[in-house]
Amino acid sequence: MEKIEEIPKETLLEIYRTMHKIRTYEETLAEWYYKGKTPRFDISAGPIPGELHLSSGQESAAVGVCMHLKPEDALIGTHRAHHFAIAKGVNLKKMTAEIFGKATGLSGGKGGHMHLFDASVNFSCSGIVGASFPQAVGVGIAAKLKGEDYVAVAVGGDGAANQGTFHEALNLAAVWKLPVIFVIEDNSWAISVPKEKSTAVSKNSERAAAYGIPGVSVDGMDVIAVYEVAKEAVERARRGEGPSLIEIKVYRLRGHFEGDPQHYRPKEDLELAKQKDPLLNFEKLLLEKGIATEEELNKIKEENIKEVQEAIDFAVNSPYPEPEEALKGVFAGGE
Amino acid sequence: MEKIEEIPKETLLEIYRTMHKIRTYEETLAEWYYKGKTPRFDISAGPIPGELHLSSGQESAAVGVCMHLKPEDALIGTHRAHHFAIAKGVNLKKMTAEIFGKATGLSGGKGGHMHLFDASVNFSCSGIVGASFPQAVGVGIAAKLKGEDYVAVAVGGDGAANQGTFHEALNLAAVWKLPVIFVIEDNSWAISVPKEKSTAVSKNSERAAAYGIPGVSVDGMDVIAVYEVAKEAVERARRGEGPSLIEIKVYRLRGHFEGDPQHYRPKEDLELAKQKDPLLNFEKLLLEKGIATEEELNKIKEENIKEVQEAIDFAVNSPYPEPEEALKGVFAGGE
Amino acid sequence: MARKLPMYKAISEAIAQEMEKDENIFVMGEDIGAYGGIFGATSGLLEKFGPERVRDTPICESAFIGAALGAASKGMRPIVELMFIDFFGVAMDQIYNHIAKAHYMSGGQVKMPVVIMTAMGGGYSDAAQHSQCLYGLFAHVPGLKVVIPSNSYDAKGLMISAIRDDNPVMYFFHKGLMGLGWMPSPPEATVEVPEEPYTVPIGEAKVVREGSDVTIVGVAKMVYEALWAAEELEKEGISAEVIDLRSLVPLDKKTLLDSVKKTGRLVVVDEDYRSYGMSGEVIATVVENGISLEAPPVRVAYPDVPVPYSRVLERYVLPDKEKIINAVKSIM
Amino acid sequence: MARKLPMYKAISEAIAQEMEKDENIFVMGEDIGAYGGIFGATSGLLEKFGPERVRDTPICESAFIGAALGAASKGMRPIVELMFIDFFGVAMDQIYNHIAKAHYMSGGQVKMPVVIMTAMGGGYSDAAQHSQCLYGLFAHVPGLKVVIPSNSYDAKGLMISAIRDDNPVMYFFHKGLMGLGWMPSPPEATVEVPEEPYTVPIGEAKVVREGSDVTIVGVAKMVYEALWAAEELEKEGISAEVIDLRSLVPLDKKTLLDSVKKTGRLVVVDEDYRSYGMSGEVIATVVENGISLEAPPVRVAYPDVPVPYSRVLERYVLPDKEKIINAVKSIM
Ligand SMILES: Cc1ncc(C[n+]2csc(CCOP(=O)(O)OP(=O)(O)O)c2C)c(N)n1
Ligand SMILES: Cc1ncc(C[n+]2csc(CCOP(=O)(O)OP(=O)(O)O)c2C)c(N)n1
Ligand SMILES: [Mg+2]
Ligand SMILES: [Mg+2]
Repeated sequence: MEKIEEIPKETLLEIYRTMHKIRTYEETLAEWYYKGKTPRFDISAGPIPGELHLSSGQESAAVGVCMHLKPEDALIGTHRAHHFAIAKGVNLKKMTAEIFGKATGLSGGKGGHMHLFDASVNFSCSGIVGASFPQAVGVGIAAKLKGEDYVAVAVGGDGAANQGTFHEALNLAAVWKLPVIFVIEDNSWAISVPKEKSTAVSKNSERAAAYGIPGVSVDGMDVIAVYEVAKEAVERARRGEGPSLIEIKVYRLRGHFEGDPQHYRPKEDLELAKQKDPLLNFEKLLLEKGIATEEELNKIKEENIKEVQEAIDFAVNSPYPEPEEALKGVFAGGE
Repeated sequence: MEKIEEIPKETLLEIYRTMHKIRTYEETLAEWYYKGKTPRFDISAGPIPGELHLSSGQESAAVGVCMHLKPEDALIGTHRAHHFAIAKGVNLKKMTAEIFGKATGLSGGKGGHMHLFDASVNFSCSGIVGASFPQAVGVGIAAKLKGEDYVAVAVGGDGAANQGTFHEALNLAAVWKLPVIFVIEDNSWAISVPKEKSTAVSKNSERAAAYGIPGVSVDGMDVIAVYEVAKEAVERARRGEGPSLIEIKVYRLRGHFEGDPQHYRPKEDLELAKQKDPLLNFEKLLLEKGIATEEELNKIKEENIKEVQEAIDFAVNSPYPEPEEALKGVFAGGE
Repeated sequence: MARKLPMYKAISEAIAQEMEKDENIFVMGEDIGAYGGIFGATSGLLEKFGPERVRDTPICESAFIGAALGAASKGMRPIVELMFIDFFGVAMDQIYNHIAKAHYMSGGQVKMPVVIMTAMGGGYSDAAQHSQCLYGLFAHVPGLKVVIPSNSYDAKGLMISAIRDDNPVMYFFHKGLMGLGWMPSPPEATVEVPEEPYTVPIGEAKVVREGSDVTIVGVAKMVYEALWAAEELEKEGISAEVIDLRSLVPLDKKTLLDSVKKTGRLVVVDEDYRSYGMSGEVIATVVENGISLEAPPVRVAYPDVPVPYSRVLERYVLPDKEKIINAVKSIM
Repeated sequence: MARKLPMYKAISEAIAQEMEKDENIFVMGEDIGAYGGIFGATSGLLEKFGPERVRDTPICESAFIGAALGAASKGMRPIVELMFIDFFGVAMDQIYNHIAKAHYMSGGQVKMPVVIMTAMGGGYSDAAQHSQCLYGLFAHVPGLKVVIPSNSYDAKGLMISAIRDDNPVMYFFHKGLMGLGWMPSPPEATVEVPEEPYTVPIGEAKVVREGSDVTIVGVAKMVYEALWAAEELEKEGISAEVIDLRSLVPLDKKTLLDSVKKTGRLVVVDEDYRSYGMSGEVIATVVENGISLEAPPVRVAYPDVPVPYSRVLERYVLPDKEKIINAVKSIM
């Protein structure tokens, strides 16, 4: 494994930039989510209605992985997918407009926060736990049949690793030696159910043996470690050597969704999460190692704040779709 | 592991008797199946219409496992389940009548060969690959909640081990430490698809590690080895120590179903199967070791032939159900 | 009995009361323990009955719904929660090929007293995979009873009936009727609920408003849209009868037919997809029974499109009072 | 073009011809390679196109159907076989929540040219989990086209249309029409099939027999039962028109309505379960369009019971010529 010193500064700052952008985005979105929902929380009210699953605390997983991806590579996320979307290069303005339900959104407001699609960078996600795994296998088939070197990344939570699709997809990808990277983002919780009560092994990477493929568990506190592990898996896939499984241990800084009272969650667990903040950790590292100065990081922060604000402004100022749009577009090429 | 010498003769003869009974039953049934289907094979014709999946060559799996089961223990089989049914003690006459579609059948002719139910010995099976695994978990829950020491056995083929339900059920049984024995009956084929093209590991027992439970692969040529392995798993389950996974390597002596042209199957593979006949093997062993005499075995054979013939006669001579029965019994206690 | 309960509490009370009486009842599902169910339908149960009988599951709907079958085959009476009906597709085989058919296929040897309870319905921008109703699918396949309460009284009574039934019952609750603080719910759904256990029979529809000019049929939230429409129509001199089907299987044909015989006009309101579902079945049931209508029947149904996210889009496609009023007027 | 082909060969020929022209087409499923498909629908493909494009899968329907989505998102045009429609419950989520909705949810960014072909139908004692039709379920959820050929000509033409369609198409074939040597099939289903590729448009029903007294509507095998009934009825002076819907989504309302307008009577024949399905939809479609009937419409449908195994039981519940004749006479 490369040491941090061997990674170009440019790359390290890019990692920092994206992690910070994600955090800024999520915390800003949270503020907007609660507009119209206070004093009484009403899930249907405000500029962002419906469920909202934010990724704060889990940035390292998305950035560590996506740094190795090209636009042709596909990434299929989960219900909690903003961090992967941003790291994959999804257009932030259109994504935000989508989350605000606007005509200028990625899907013109039809998809929403759990169904972000950006075909230009081969990003998609969905609200069904475990659905990403088989879909990524299909991208792998396409790569193989077309003789292309793109790869597919399927993301799932620790909860998703107990779904049948996990097993089926890993087996299929292994049997067919497809360029797929299965990423389990382990934040210890599936809503209120802790991993140790749902999962018969302590590390999902141990499950890779059931498919004869490499499996690694990596500490998401250390984005560089994630970066290195993902690099290996992506390169392996590109070389045509088949799938890998990566479990990334992260901590969920917020509720499962916004509005989650988290009664089920021990206070210490939330405290722990705050101590395990991969963004702060990386920031500290960059400064301590003298890789970046405070000024450099501040500049990045300001740029991120601006970019996020522009995305929000774009969304807020965009028109809603015409209501009749709802009836259109079920089938391609026809009405 | 016990040696064959340490197993009471009575038990060994019981094993032999059941294995031979199964073989006799299956081969007799095959004859009946083709009545009305020659010269032109017509799946809908004859006294036994529909699909018929026979288990010849796989007797050791059923007998080795079921020798340890009590009537209260549940066994949930697959589409290929006659051997397990017989070994579990399902009423042979009623079972045969069911397969002949008669009113005296286990389900009055409503179930058929793929849906044999005998509640008195907690036997059931179904035509959906992989469906047994979750169902056995539920029996395990009942045992736990009721504080009973019965266990559940779920059977699946090598093909079934790639279904999502396999993964979900093993994980759930492991997390809840339930008295369930998962049996993979590996006959190397899922219809025409060979195991090595469908399964990313050579032995499904390796998959036990993904659930932190014991996993063993055992050679079905050796029914005593199966018996020993199953004993351990059943005892473990009864002691409340949780689930196990057993893979039993057997050979399919016949087609996937009757009428299967087996074009896909290399001749050598069928030859190999004939050499790997667990019944002949056990018979030879009993004689060689002087455990039983030819006369003793012949007597058992004759008794089996008679019992099977009686079951067939019972079925053949039974009436068909009244047609209107078809409309009854969808709901309990109602119409 | 001046005690009003929101639907989510009525449901959990029904379960608790039955669990107290019958040790064979237990509950499984995702987040039904400490969380109390995402929509509160199991609130308080973990505290009362402990983690053996109130079991939080991993995310593996096939496994825990399939497990309900195994447990039922051993005399247990499992209640499982499928968090959103939208997720049925990962577990449907165990539901419709096994739980629904085991009684029949076994020639009556096996009983399947399984309650599958599940949240349905949209209206709060949860988009295409978290807003569907889909009850039509379950009513189509044999062996499942299908119930859908519209208020807390029926919710408790139908839950107790479902638990006591020896057959599998799909119990749908509409998220927008549960009376949760954080999800809009019409106050009418929160009604008086007796403390003691009682049953509402499965298979009995209810005339929730009498009228003479047109029969409006619906379930769940659509019952209120129909009632509100009826009130407006009343002002214009149109007298609408409103029927809450409450059960789709068995369907209470008598109540339905009697009403349409009387009114001569039929509007079916359906938050499930329009085609090949409930709305068609209700209309076909009426006409095949030879009831002569004074005007063609009308469906006010969710159109055959996935549920869009944006509020303006979703509102446009959801059936509501206005659409019902227009439908009624179109056939007067 | 005096060449008659059985349906199974018509299907595999359609696939082969399209695969020759378009490298993006490939086939996945269980036993579709060396075996050629349990019902022959992929016979000869492995030999022609090799194991990369004709992929035998492990038993993991969620995975390989979900994989079809991923492949389609990259410009491939996958054809997947779900061996029996009865197994849909293990893979339904990928079908209806993802493949069916991706185009809409993505605002049109993603196209899903996926063909899911599957065997349906009973009549040969394959019992409750291998004999169902279930097309009603797929017609109910938005985003899937649903086609059901009744003869080899339509089978080829509809398969080519399905492959070329940029949308997901559920392609149902009835086992009892395939013309397999080992499965009874009416000879009428094996008709002349042009060698060259051609299309039968999705969404067009066909009047397969003209008549003036009653319209009998069906799909697949029921088309023949209807035709045979019509012949008998003719002898008794009753002139029946028979419509083969061929597509359930989109439904060809015009052909249906025109016919019933003319005949004034409607009998719907349905091998799928009776309630909440196709038969109800057809009836509702007719009456909501204000067509006045001279007698109530009648359904001759598979009753709401699981498919029993025993031949005598199954025959009793399957719709057939006799039942259709009785139904028609009951409304003359
Ligand atoms: C098939 C399915 N089952 C259940 C749900 C409800 N659900 C949404 S997120 C979630 C928890 C997911 O946990 P995990 O996979 O660990 O992801 P995390 O939320 O922790 O990121 C559940 C149960 C769903 N969306 N889909
Ligand atoms: C969910 C499902 N998929 C596919 C089938 C069709 N099918 C029946 S048996 C079978 C092969 C099963 O192979 P295996 O599990 O190894 O059992 P075996 O037949 O070898 O005993 C298949 C694919 C089915 N019945 N159910
Ligand atoms: Mg998690
Ligand atoms: Mg096998």
